[in-house]
Amino acid sequence: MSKYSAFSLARHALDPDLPWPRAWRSPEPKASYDVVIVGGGGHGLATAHYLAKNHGITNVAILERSYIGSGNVGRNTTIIRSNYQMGANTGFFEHSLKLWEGLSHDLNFNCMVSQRGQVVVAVSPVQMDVFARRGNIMRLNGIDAELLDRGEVMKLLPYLDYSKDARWPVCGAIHQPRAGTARHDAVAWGYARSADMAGVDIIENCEVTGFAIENGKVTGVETSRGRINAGKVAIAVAGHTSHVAKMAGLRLPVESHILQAFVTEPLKPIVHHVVSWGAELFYLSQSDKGGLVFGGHIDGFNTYTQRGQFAKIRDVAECAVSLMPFTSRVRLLRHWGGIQDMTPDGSPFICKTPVKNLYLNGGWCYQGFKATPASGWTYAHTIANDEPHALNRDFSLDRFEKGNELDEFGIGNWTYKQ
Amino acid sequence: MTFRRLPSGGRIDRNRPVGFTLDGKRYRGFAGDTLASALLANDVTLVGRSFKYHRPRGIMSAGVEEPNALFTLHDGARTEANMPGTIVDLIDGLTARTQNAWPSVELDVMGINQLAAPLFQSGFYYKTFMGPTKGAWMFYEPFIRRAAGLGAATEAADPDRYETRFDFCDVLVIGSGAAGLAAALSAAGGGGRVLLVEQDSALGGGLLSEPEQDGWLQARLGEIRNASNIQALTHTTAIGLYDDNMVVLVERHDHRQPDPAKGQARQVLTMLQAKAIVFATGAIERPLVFANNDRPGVMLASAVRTYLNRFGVAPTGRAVIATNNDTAYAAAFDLAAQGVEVIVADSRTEIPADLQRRNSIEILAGTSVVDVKGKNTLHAVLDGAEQRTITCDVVGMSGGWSPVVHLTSHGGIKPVYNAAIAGFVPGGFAKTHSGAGAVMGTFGLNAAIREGAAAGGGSIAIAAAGGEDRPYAIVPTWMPPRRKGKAFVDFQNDVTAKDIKNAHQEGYHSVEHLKRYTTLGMGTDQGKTSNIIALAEMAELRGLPIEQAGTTTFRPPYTGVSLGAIAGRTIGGHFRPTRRSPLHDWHAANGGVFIEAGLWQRAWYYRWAGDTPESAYVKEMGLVRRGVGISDVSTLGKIDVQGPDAAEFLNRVYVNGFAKLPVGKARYGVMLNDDGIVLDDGTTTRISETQFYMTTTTAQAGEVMSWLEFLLQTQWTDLKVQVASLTDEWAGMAISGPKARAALELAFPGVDVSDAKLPYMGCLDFSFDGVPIRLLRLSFSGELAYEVHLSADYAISLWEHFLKTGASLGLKPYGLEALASLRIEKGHVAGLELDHRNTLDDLGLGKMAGKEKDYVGKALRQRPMYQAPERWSLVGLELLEPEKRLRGGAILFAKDDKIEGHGRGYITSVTWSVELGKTIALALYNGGLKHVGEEIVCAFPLKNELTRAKIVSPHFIDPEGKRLHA
Amino acid sequence: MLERRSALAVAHPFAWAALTLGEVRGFTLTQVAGFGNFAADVAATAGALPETSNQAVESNGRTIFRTGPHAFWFVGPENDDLAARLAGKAIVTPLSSSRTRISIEGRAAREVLRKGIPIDLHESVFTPGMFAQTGLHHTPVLLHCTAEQRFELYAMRTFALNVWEWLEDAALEFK
Amino acid sequence: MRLACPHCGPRDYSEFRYGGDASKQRPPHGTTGHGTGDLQTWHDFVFLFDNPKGPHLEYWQHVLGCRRWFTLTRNTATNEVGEPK
Repeated sequence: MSKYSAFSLARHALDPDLPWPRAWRSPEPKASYDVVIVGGGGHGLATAHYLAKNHGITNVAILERSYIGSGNVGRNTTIIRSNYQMGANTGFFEHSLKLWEGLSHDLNFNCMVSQRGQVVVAVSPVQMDVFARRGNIMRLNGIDAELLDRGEVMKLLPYLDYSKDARWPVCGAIHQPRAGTARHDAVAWGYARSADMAGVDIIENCEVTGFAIENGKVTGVETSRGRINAGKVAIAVAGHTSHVAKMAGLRLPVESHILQAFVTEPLKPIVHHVVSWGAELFYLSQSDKGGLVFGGHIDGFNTYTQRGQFAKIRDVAECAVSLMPFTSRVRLLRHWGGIQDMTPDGSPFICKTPVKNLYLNGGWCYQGFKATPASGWTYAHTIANDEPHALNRDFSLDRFEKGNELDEFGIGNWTYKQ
Repeated sequence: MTFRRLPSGGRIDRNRPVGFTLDGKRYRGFAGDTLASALLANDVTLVGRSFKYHRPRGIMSAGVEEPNALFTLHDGARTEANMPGTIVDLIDGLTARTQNAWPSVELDVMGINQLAAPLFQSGFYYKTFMGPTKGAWMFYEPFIRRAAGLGAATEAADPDRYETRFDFCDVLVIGSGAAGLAAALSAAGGGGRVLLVEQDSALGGGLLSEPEQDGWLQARLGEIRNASNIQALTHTTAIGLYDDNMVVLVERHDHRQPDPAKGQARQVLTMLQAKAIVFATGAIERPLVFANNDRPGVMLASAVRTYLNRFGVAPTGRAVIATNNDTAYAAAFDLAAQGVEVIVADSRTEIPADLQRRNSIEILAGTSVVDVKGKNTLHAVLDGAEQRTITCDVVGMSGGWSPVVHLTSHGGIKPVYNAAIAGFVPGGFAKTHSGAGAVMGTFGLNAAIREGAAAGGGSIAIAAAGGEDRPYAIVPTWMPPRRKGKAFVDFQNDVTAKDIKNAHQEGYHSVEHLKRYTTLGMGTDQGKTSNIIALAEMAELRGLPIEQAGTTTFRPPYTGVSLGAIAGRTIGGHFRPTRRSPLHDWHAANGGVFIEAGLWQRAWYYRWAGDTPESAYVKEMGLVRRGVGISDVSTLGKIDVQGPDAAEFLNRVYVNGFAKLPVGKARYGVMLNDDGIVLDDGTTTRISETQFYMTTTTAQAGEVMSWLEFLLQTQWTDLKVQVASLTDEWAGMAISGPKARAALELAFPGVDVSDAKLPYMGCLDFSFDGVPIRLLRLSFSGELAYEVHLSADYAISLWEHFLKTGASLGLKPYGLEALASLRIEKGHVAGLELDHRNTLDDLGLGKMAGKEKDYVGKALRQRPMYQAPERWSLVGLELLEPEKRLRGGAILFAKDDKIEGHGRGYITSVTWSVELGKTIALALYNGGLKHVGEEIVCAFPLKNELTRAKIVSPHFIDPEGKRLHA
Repeated sequence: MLERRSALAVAHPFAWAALTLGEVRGFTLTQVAGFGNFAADVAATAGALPETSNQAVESNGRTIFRTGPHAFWFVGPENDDLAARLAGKAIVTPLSSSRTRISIEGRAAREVLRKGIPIDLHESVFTPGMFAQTGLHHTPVLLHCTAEQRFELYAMRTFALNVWEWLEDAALEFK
Repeated sequence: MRLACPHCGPRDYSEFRYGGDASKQRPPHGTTGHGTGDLQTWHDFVFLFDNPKGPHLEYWQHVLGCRRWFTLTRNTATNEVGEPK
């Protein structure tokens, strides 16, 4: 296998007929694996990578219904950050950000991890207090955070609406300099290539149609390409978690919702941070290619259609133009929807299930992409040791029974409102 | 010179010359021109540089599919980048600039990228820029970003105006070519409301480039004008199809130079609800993929024809038409008719006889253009049956046609491959949809008219056009011949045939992987000319039939749409509605300073007390603690609960009992969600056996109302209760302070407001000056206090009455900041204590809950962790270091704790206590009141502060409630 | 001594060629709801009630809107004593202060309303006498077509000035 | 998307508020005691979802209209909406 580098690029430039090797193989499924991962998205691929890298488990198959990365890792707004205040979320997302920081090196694949900083703009003094709590917790957990006053925001983001006409004033902001963006597709490809090199079989166009469960223990999966036996089976199919878990007889605290995302025409650099807004959920950054990439709330009712409602598209465009009036003349090129698992507390699951040797990773709500490395890392640990890592111990299925919710959004038990 | 304006002909208005500039140089065109046609007429052929390699580029098309000829228009705050010159109506004074080139498109320094081109193969950036250190990308990224991005936007706010609107029609016809016109007329014959939309500046579609069909076109346009039930809109693009037949239309008015000061919109976005939709969206011609097919002067054959026939612009010398199908011959014949020497290189070996009979042009069968050399003058290299190089001004290419299936695909129906036309057509239609013309793969004019008429309902006959339909015979040629030189598939993103091969080699097989890995089809043109070629090439490389490779998903919008058009007027001050108290006008006129509280504007503080909130609220608090103040509490949610089961209903939704509340009494109540978390609190008063007056917090008023309606209408339908919002009907004002009763006595002479008549939590309804008044003895501040509720219409009048009659007592208004601070002193929870994460017990209210009765949230509030002793619960804090500050959001630690992690709690609300003369706070703390008296540390690392405080009861003043009962 | 004041006291009504924007003051709005057969009792006092949810009925000097399956709005003159007369016969909630009644008149009226109201306002569809409970700029409104080119909009009082400002802005092109 | 309000008729989606899964049966009022059985029943009712890809019975409120809550069946795979109840 050839290592990617400036040198290898030059070699290929000098000899245009020298073929690049395949980024990952396309093997036929074997009859049996130690671990079968259901879902070739970011989390499933990352899990395979860390199973191999951290635990030496390489007799692993990833079964993907479509092409790898066809789910949410390929349809998000590419933001990475670790500004979470609730219990286990804080450490988990910081671990993720640390993994992001070394990811391109780790994978020998440039994921364009761009730590340009995220600025969340506050619209009231009360919101400044809410942000302060979050920022203080970050700092107390060794995470970078700065509280900015209005003047500092004006310097950093000169293009916001600071006029008297603004519906809500810019009161200040919280800034995480280490937050930023990463090239989403590259994350999937980089993990895939690395896992493949370690010996993991990535099997595309292979849909899981059922689980073989004997005496409360999973022994394999039925697929569109036949039965595959497995010592352990790990679900990582965010967006379709309920559907897949149901095949194993599980009913979950998960609803599938559409979150829309948007990209404009490419422009010369103008927005140099990830900018979020406290008036309504809204976040925008400029991709390396130049497009403004942004999003807002979920549409608010469960659906698998990947088609958004125009009323929500208006809401988000109104946010963009109201916060950043220059965007009025910028043209939207594409909008699309991803199906995400919403949980009643806005936090995910990385855990064992009532079925022995069957593991669950899902319920990512808005934060699936930024969680990818830590999700794979802790899920691999959970699968390898048949018990959670300290970082994901609280991401259990029984937390609602216990009253141990991690309610990051403070919205109560209405998944559709988050 | 390679292009010139013909002395006559075309649809331009030669009596209306128009001046414009490109890169500061002045040019002239005519009304009816596009920027692109005017530039060609001025022989400007080099108009841009490509995204990655900075290769010189010219105008390729005459429509929305243009990948190359992108300009930055206008100046200053109206700057607009990346506009395809092919869809810009030429207006007088238009300023345009070329982009992505420095110092000019002719001498672009970044053209040096072409030398390094072999490095820039697809996916190159995934393979490098990773070293030497971990964060190396942060070093490279700024260079990459600057090189990317095409045009530059302005940071200035957009001065123009945009509108959005809703509309409805019976039949929407999208596209006004022959099929669309026939559909619209046919549909109108049925009597319904017909809307015909055309993205171009004129109706007619492809007919605008066919002079021989002008008679038919003009006749139909006349009929459309005369049909009272057809509305026809030009400059209007259907950008997307959404659920249940909502089509979003964007109408552009730039050509009218709208004046925002006069309310004229630059663009109008219509959310159209159509009962039926006819898609007559036509087809887009594809380029051929051969070496250097991107040189200026290489154009789509149909574009050559459009510039000739519609705009009167022709190549001066020779033209080569390269094709694999019949349609390009029309361009060849029309050029020849204008005296242009034309050579057709047709890759098909068999050419229909009727085409060959026309001996005005030279036709080379079995011959392809394989390369184009030259800079200003082109040299087309022909290979096949004939091998020669032809010097020419223009190469018109036609690789066949791709039906515009974007909109039909938005609804979720995937397009299917039709081998006969070598293109994708709609894979089916919803019941109310139909298609007609080229989008269906129907390329014959009369067939399209017949199809259109049928799609429109077929209620009237549509006249046939002249001439006979000829088949669109194509022998597709996807893969380029093996030649040196870049053969482009996606011109804007510089994706070549080689890049597709590389992607295939590396395993990026799926069409979505191909798109994402190479960026194919992700430019401003959204791959309108390139997508089908690329996926056909990939299918061929994989040895799959094209239909098995599939297409990428078509995403709205069909063409780029300004965010301003989507946002319309719901921006700036109109972003979200502003909600104003009935007393708003008084506050505004009398020194009230407002603060945004959700949608509400509330009086924050008053100038009488100070010029900053910090100075004013303390004075206003003092007023209430020592005298009497009046405050606007109209924003509280107010709900009329009536019916024989009203008491039972409230008994269910509140944790505490309401069934036995006596008439004329108020009670504080707390509601939970089903999950046991506190939803809201407020006071509810029993007006009669069957009527209650409920108040909610300002923030939760809407939620609570909906929740009560939900329970009554869907869950407990056996309860006879009606709820109605009174939030807007009633105004509320709090009269608070030791002199509050005196103030009431002065205001309402003759009304007995004595403690005996109106005790704490009592209610008194009476009429004052003929106006019903509801007087409630409630206290948020902890002082002797009342709330006066009355019809909102009279609010200002009564408020002024209070100020007048209470003047001798020093009665003055106090605002939200003082209101919120007074309640902190009293230890009332609000705002951040009710943050949807806290239980009844967390707020110290657990004892309120009824033991015997059932209530919403009862079961789940018993969950083990909700009952855990280490839950964070409400405490008060006193600052121990007067020179320091307590701040909301500070994290709390026990005295000997290591200052790290999540701490033992946090501060929710802070105020200066007028009463105690020190800073106090409310907080949630691990174990809560068990720790009263302990010294703790408040950490605010964002400001590097550590502050000592003492845990105390949250009831800082009058814990026995003597004042309330005074 | 106590005086009424409109939520639009600071607004400026106008009359342009294409559009007139004004406020109708001095009315009594009574919401009447109930259980079971209450409608019969109400009809006995107040006259025939509308059957449909989109057609207002004029009766005894009042306009009656059926606002819900078991609810009606009566809009009567300023001193209407309907509430008192229905006491005990139905659930009565006086709402006169809660709604601000805005009149929009002129040939541009429908086009101005179309900018914010997501219902079909075509002359052939939304005809005089018809009404709809719908939304404008995220707020609930009741829109009543009183003549071919005249409408009354019942906006929530606390949003009334906002609705007015919104209409004023939407109308600008017809000035 | 357009939803039919049972009182007002078909209206734009923006006039409505979503209320979630209506197929779940709320435990009857008055039956909550202190047992762990209550916890399980309520946990399942509040927190578990069938989340089907296909027909879904759900609540909507015509919040900008007559404020009526109603149920309808919507296909979550297509957003096709059935008649309201």
